[in-house]
Amino acid sequence: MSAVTDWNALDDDSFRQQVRSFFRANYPEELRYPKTRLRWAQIRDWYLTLSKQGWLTPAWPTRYGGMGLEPSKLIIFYEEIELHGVGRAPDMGITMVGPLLIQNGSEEQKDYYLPKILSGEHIWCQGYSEPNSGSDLASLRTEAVLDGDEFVVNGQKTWTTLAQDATHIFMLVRTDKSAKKQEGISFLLMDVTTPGIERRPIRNLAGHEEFCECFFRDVRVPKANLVGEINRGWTIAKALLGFERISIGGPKQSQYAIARLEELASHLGLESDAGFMDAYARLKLDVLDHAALYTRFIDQVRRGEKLGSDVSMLKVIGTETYQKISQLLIETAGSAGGLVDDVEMAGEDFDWLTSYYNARPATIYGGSNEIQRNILASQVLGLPS
Amino acid sequence: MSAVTDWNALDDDSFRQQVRSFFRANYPEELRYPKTRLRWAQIRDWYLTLSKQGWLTPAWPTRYGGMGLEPSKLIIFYEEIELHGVGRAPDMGITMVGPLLIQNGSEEQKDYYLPKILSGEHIWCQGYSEPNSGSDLASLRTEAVLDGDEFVVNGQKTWTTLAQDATHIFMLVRTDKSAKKQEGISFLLMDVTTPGIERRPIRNLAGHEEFCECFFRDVRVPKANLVGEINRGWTIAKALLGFERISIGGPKQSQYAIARLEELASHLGLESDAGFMDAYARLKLDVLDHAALYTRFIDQVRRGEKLGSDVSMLKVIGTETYQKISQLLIETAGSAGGLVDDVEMAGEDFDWLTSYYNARPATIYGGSNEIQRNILASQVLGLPS
Amino acid sequence: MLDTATEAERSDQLRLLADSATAFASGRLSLARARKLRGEKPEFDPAMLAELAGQGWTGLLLPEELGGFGLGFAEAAVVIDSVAGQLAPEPLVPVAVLAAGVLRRCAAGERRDALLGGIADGSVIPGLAWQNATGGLDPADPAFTATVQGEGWSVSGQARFVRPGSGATHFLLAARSDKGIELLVVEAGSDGLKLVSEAQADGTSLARISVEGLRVAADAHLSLSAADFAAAIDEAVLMNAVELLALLRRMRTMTQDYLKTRVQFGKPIGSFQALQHRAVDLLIQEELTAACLNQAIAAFDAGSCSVDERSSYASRAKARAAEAAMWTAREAMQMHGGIGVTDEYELSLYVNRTLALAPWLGNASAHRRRYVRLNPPKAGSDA
Amino acid sequence: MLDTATEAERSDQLRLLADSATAFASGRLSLARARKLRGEKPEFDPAMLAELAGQGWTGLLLPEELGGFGLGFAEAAVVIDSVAGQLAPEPLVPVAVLAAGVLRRCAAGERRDALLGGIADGSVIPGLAWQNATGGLDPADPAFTATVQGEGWSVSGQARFVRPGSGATHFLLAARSDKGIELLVVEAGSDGLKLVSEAQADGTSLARISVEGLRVAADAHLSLSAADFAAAIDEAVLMNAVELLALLRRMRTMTQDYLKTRVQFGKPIGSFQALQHRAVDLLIQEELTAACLNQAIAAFDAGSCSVDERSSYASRAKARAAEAAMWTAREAMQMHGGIGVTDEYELSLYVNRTLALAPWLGNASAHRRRYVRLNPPKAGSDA
Repeated sequence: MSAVTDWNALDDDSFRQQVRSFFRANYPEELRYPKTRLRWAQIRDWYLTLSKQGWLTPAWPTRYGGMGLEPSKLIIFYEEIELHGVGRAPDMGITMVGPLLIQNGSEEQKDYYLPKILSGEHIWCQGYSEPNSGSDLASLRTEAVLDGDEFVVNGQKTWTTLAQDATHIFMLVRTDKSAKKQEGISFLLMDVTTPGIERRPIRNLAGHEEFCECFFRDVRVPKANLVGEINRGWTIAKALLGFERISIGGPKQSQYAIARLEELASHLGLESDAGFMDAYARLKLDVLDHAALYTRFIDQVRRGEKLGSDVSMLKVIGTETYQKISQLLIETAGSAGGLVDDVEMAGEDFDWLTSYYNARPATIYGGSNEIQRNILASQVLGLPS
Repeated sequence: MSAVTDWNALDDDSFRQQVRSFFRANYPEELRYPKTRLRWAQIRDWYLTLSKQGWLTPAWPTRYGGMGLEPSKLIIFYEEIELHGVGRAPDMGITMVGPLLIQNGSEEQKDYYLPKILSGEHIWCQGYSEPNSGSDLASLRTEAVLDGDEFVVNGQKTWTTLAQDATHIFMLVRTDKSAKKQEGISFLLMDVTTPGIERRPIRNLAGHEEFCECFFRDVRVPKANLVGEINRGWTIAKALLGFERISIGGPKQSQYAIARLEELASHLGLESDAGFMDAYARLKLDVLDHAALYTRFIDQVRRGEKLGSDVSMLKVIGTETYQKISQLLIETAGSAGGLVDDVEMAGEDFDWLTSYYNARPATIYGGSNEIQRNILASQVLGLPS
Repeated sequence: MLDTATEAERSDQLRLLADSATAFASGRLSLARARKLRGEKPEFDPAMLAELAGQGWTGLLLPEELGGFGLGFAEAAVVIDSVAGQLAPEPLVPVAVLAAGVLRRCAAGERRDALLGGIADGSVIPGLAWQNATGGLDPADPAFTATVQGEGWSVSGQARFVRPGSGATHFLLAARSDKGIELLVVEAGSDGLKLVSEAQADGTSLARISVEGLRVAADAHLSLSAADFAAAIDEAVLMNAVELLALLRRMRTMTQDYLKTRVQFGKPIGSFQALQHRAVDLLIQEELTAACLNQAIAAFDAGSCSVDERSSYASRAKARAAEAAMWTAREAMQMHGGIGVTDEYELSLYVNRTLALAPWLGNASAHRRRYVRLNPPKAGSDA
Repeated sequence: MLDTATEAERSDQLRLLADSATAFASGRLSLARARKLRGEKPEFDPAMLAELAGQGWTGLLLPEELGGFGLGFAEAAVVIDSVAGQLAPEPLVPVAVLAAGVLRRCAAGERRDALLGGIADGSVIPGLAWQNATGGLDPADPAFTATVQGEGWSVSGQARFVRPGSGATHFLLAARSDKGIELLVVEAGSDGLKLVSEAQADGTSLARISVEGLRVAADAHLSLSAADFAAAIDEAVLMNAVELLALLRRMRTMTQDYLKTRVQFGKPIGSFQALQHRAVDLLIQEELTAACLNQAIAAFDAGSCSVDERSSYASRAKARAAEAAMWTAREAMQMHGGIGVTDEYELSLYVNRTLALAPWLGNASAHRRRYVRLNPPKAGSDA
């Protein structure tokens, strides 16, 4: 455990060095660069290691048990996570519930929930999307009706990432059906073991179960689980989208995928195939230029500036580049392109379909790329609707 | 001059052979495969040659001086025109005014105008588009107000192909401002020397003048120049779009452009450049498959079936393939790609920018590709608006 | 029969065949069945293959004297379209087109005729083993080598991408010898025949077949010319393109329907112009594919093409169909949003089948390359 | 100066420079002027080039002791952006970046210093002649050959794509010799120097320069290393990318404005989602270009890159800028409809300048290839 607590006082290089050394010394080698999302059973030990180190919540203020990192240090921390290939732990408590409670929660809520996130006792999942409310999230219909000191919740959530590993869920629910759609929504916390909640894993086309559907039938939730004022949930939730908006547009996935492509190509001796090289060159430069654009936005964050709507373009170009790389990977695999998992090619194993599968939802979740383009058209280009 | 007049009685091969021989014997060698639209002064002799042969108006009924070809023969006739690289004469009289008058004109109009088209005395141009009515043609505002026995016309037309070579113009004009936009439009014929008409050539970005703007200030036109009923012009004009809709989607331009690309590539020895070959292969197959699809529609015409809205897809894919080829041509020219007209490359002359320039308006005129996609979406896919 | 029937007669016959194929497919080949067979060993139902044979579909292309129907590729395409559209995992193209196409080009004889008769009645399910481990596509250079040894032959080598693998009753090992192409017929499960399954995206598998000095009796040896061998492969490539067209058409239609019914922001999402235009682009790709395939099928059925022309048609067809199907799969998923990437929704079954069928016998990129290798750009190709 | 100024100081200076460049460009460099100069001989105004020199812009990158300002590429980019944005045909990049960059890398001496001083004050307008007739881009293999002859040199060869051609006061003939790269300085109009103009899309021209056994005196001979020669070319490539960014930004902005004002079907066409999404894609390309160029410029100014790293940055920048500019040109024309392809509307001036500048010193495709040649894919590049 490190004695230093004022991380911001360190110079960038020393800080980076400390983070890197810790990851190298403590993160399990076999979990580096995981191909699919890790389950709680796999990542739990690392979660607790980070917690013990005091590094679980780098962005939280120190008084709540966080590292209190300023933006430039936070960026370094995340860069090192990516460089070392550290897997993503269930982080909804860390990145969403924590900051949200710190901003909007009551003292009781903070005192009760925050320590349990740090300890790993509570694992959170997010209940926003519904079957009929995807791109149009504000049309959500899961309803919470106040009955005495309890809300009675009925409805369905979907695309709930790793709900099967969670102990708690935070939700947007409709508490006023008569109001304009954004104005009748509240933010509610819930123990997933509350009677009336059913979680059903959704198998994706690769055969994995990263998401769940959650069904709510007359689920009774204490009124005290409301965060902020009633019918103000939309505003509360929107305010959270700060750093998240840039991390979804990062170059990590593309860089990882193009490294796989480079390995395959160099193994197959494709440097001398001008056709492959032309296709590869386009994507390589897309990755590099996307990373350059990402750096431009990161510099903005580092300088403490607020990000505008233009940050949406990072997600659009980043995820589409990722998809194109995954397509070229399959194409490069030739007749073997339809084989799953690790596939032997001229004496070495490669896995192209996992990249292809992982790249698919990237343009759908976190606001589909169509929605991002709508935002850019109206808010950045000022085009009329 | 051929003695045979019942062309349809000939078998296809003999007919094709006769057409081919005539073109070979009579069409000026130096005008084959013209790179830009020919002017009247260049093509006049050929127009008169065709006229003398009785072949100027292959689709018109014989009693009006046409060849009266049935669809399958007509297709052969046009195929041979394309194969031989016969330049397009000012054909608005032949393809538009003639058929329109035959269908909708009064006997006086037919007797007066048709022979003059055949003789080359009248050269027609089309006054449909206006500066503010491009894709949304029905919003046109050039107005014709009845004043005694004359219409008084005020307004402006644009994109009037080769109006500077024309003696007459046929126009859509607004005759009822209070009606729904398609329902207040009439079809009017005009001598371009009528006082109040001013034609101004539009120079395009290649420096050529294929189009004109036409200004109308208190132009007085006899009421007798109205074709069909008043306020029925939209319907009359729309009814014409039969064979036109398929010819705009033909493979000729792409085939011509890819032949230029093949010449350049083979001259530069690019068969061994897998990068070039990959890019070329995509476009070559696009050209071939577009031609296959074109043939499917032509077969429909040959069987005498009516074409549906789905014919729009020919224009979309054909013109976009043409554009892509023109881009690859420039790219293949390397450092010389910005040089205009005939450019020497390793001892031979090539012209890539003309293809590039010609390919640009192809996706704009005749209903922009955006409009074509809208049509396909609503009328073929049945997607809601 | 192809020669004598008039165009109108044939088109009537095709319509009848299409009706009966559609009826059979919708009655007997459910998507639920296809879903259930994923990952099974074998991943298809031999009884269903026998049923298809009972319909006459495994012998469609075989001459009547060998128990077949002597029909053409237009007829085969109609049947394959229906079967592929219902995602039936039964290896119709590998058996009835590829293996049968190779066998019927071998010299007549007891062994050959028995195998072909077995294909026609569904009792024989052969897998042709010819591609090497990196997926080489040159029929003149098959994966095995064969030498005469005593009365019989000795075969060695390893082939990959063999369909069917598990579930096959026989393997046809294509081998080089001093004299040309040899075909060694080996029963599945024979001693010395090593089979490893490689799982595909769609829950089917491809086999790796290895043998080392395997003895094969003289009467299990067939031979054919490299050109005939190539011709059979081109036929399978073309019919594989027909399967891909069936898949892409269904993915596109599902998407078209979804665009009309899925409501967001108070409107069907199909009213959004950006999606409309993308949906139109898929339609155009489908029509290009259909036009290209029909042209190729007509040329194959006309029978007047040179070997290279046939290969060119096959490559054009496969290149277009595979590219268009992969494109349609991506766009279909995107336009469906989250549900489009779930296992539960049927689209994913089509996507995964596309992922498996597009690379088989060479992906779009490989076939574009083959096309231009056969037809290099040259000056003066017009005018 | 670059070393000592703080980041904040420099960014203030850049802002001041940008303001003055913008003011000058909008006051003195009208589009009407650019339009009028098309096809003239010379196709630029030497007096205007002298005015640019008067602003200090032709000597921006030259050291102070040679009459320059010793500024960096960030500063040069600011100026070039303003000048290119107004379509000024004056050869700022060819003279102040390419020729000046080559000359300042030659050994000091009277002739060299006089030329550089002349560039800085606008009296000398040299065109570097180095590419062969098919547009080879290898600086180690320039178009001419030179041999020592008596006291002087003899030069032969033909170069193409020389800017400026007409209007140049001097030509710098880059030649191979036994020893390396030689630079022979020849005055325009000299006997034995043959110049043919080739017209470009934008009304400017490129020159072909041929000489056969031309005698050049010893004092008109300069030499530099192949690496230095390449370095100067990379700088011109990067600044050429800056010009392309200026063009594409203006084309995109014109299109954005047009989408807001052009009404069809009772609505601004910018309300149609398909066009919105395409407009967004252009915005993204512009931002990618800007980010890529800024990174390259910073790396050049930092001065810590290897020769290959500099070439890689230059190629990345040119590849992106040329591709994005050509893309933007096409989409801008399409979204404007008919008016977008008229000579009268200003968009066509930008399109034609793009067509001329994108291929100069290698098009996007050539630079992508150079990038991956310098940085071939290899295993283990991450983790």
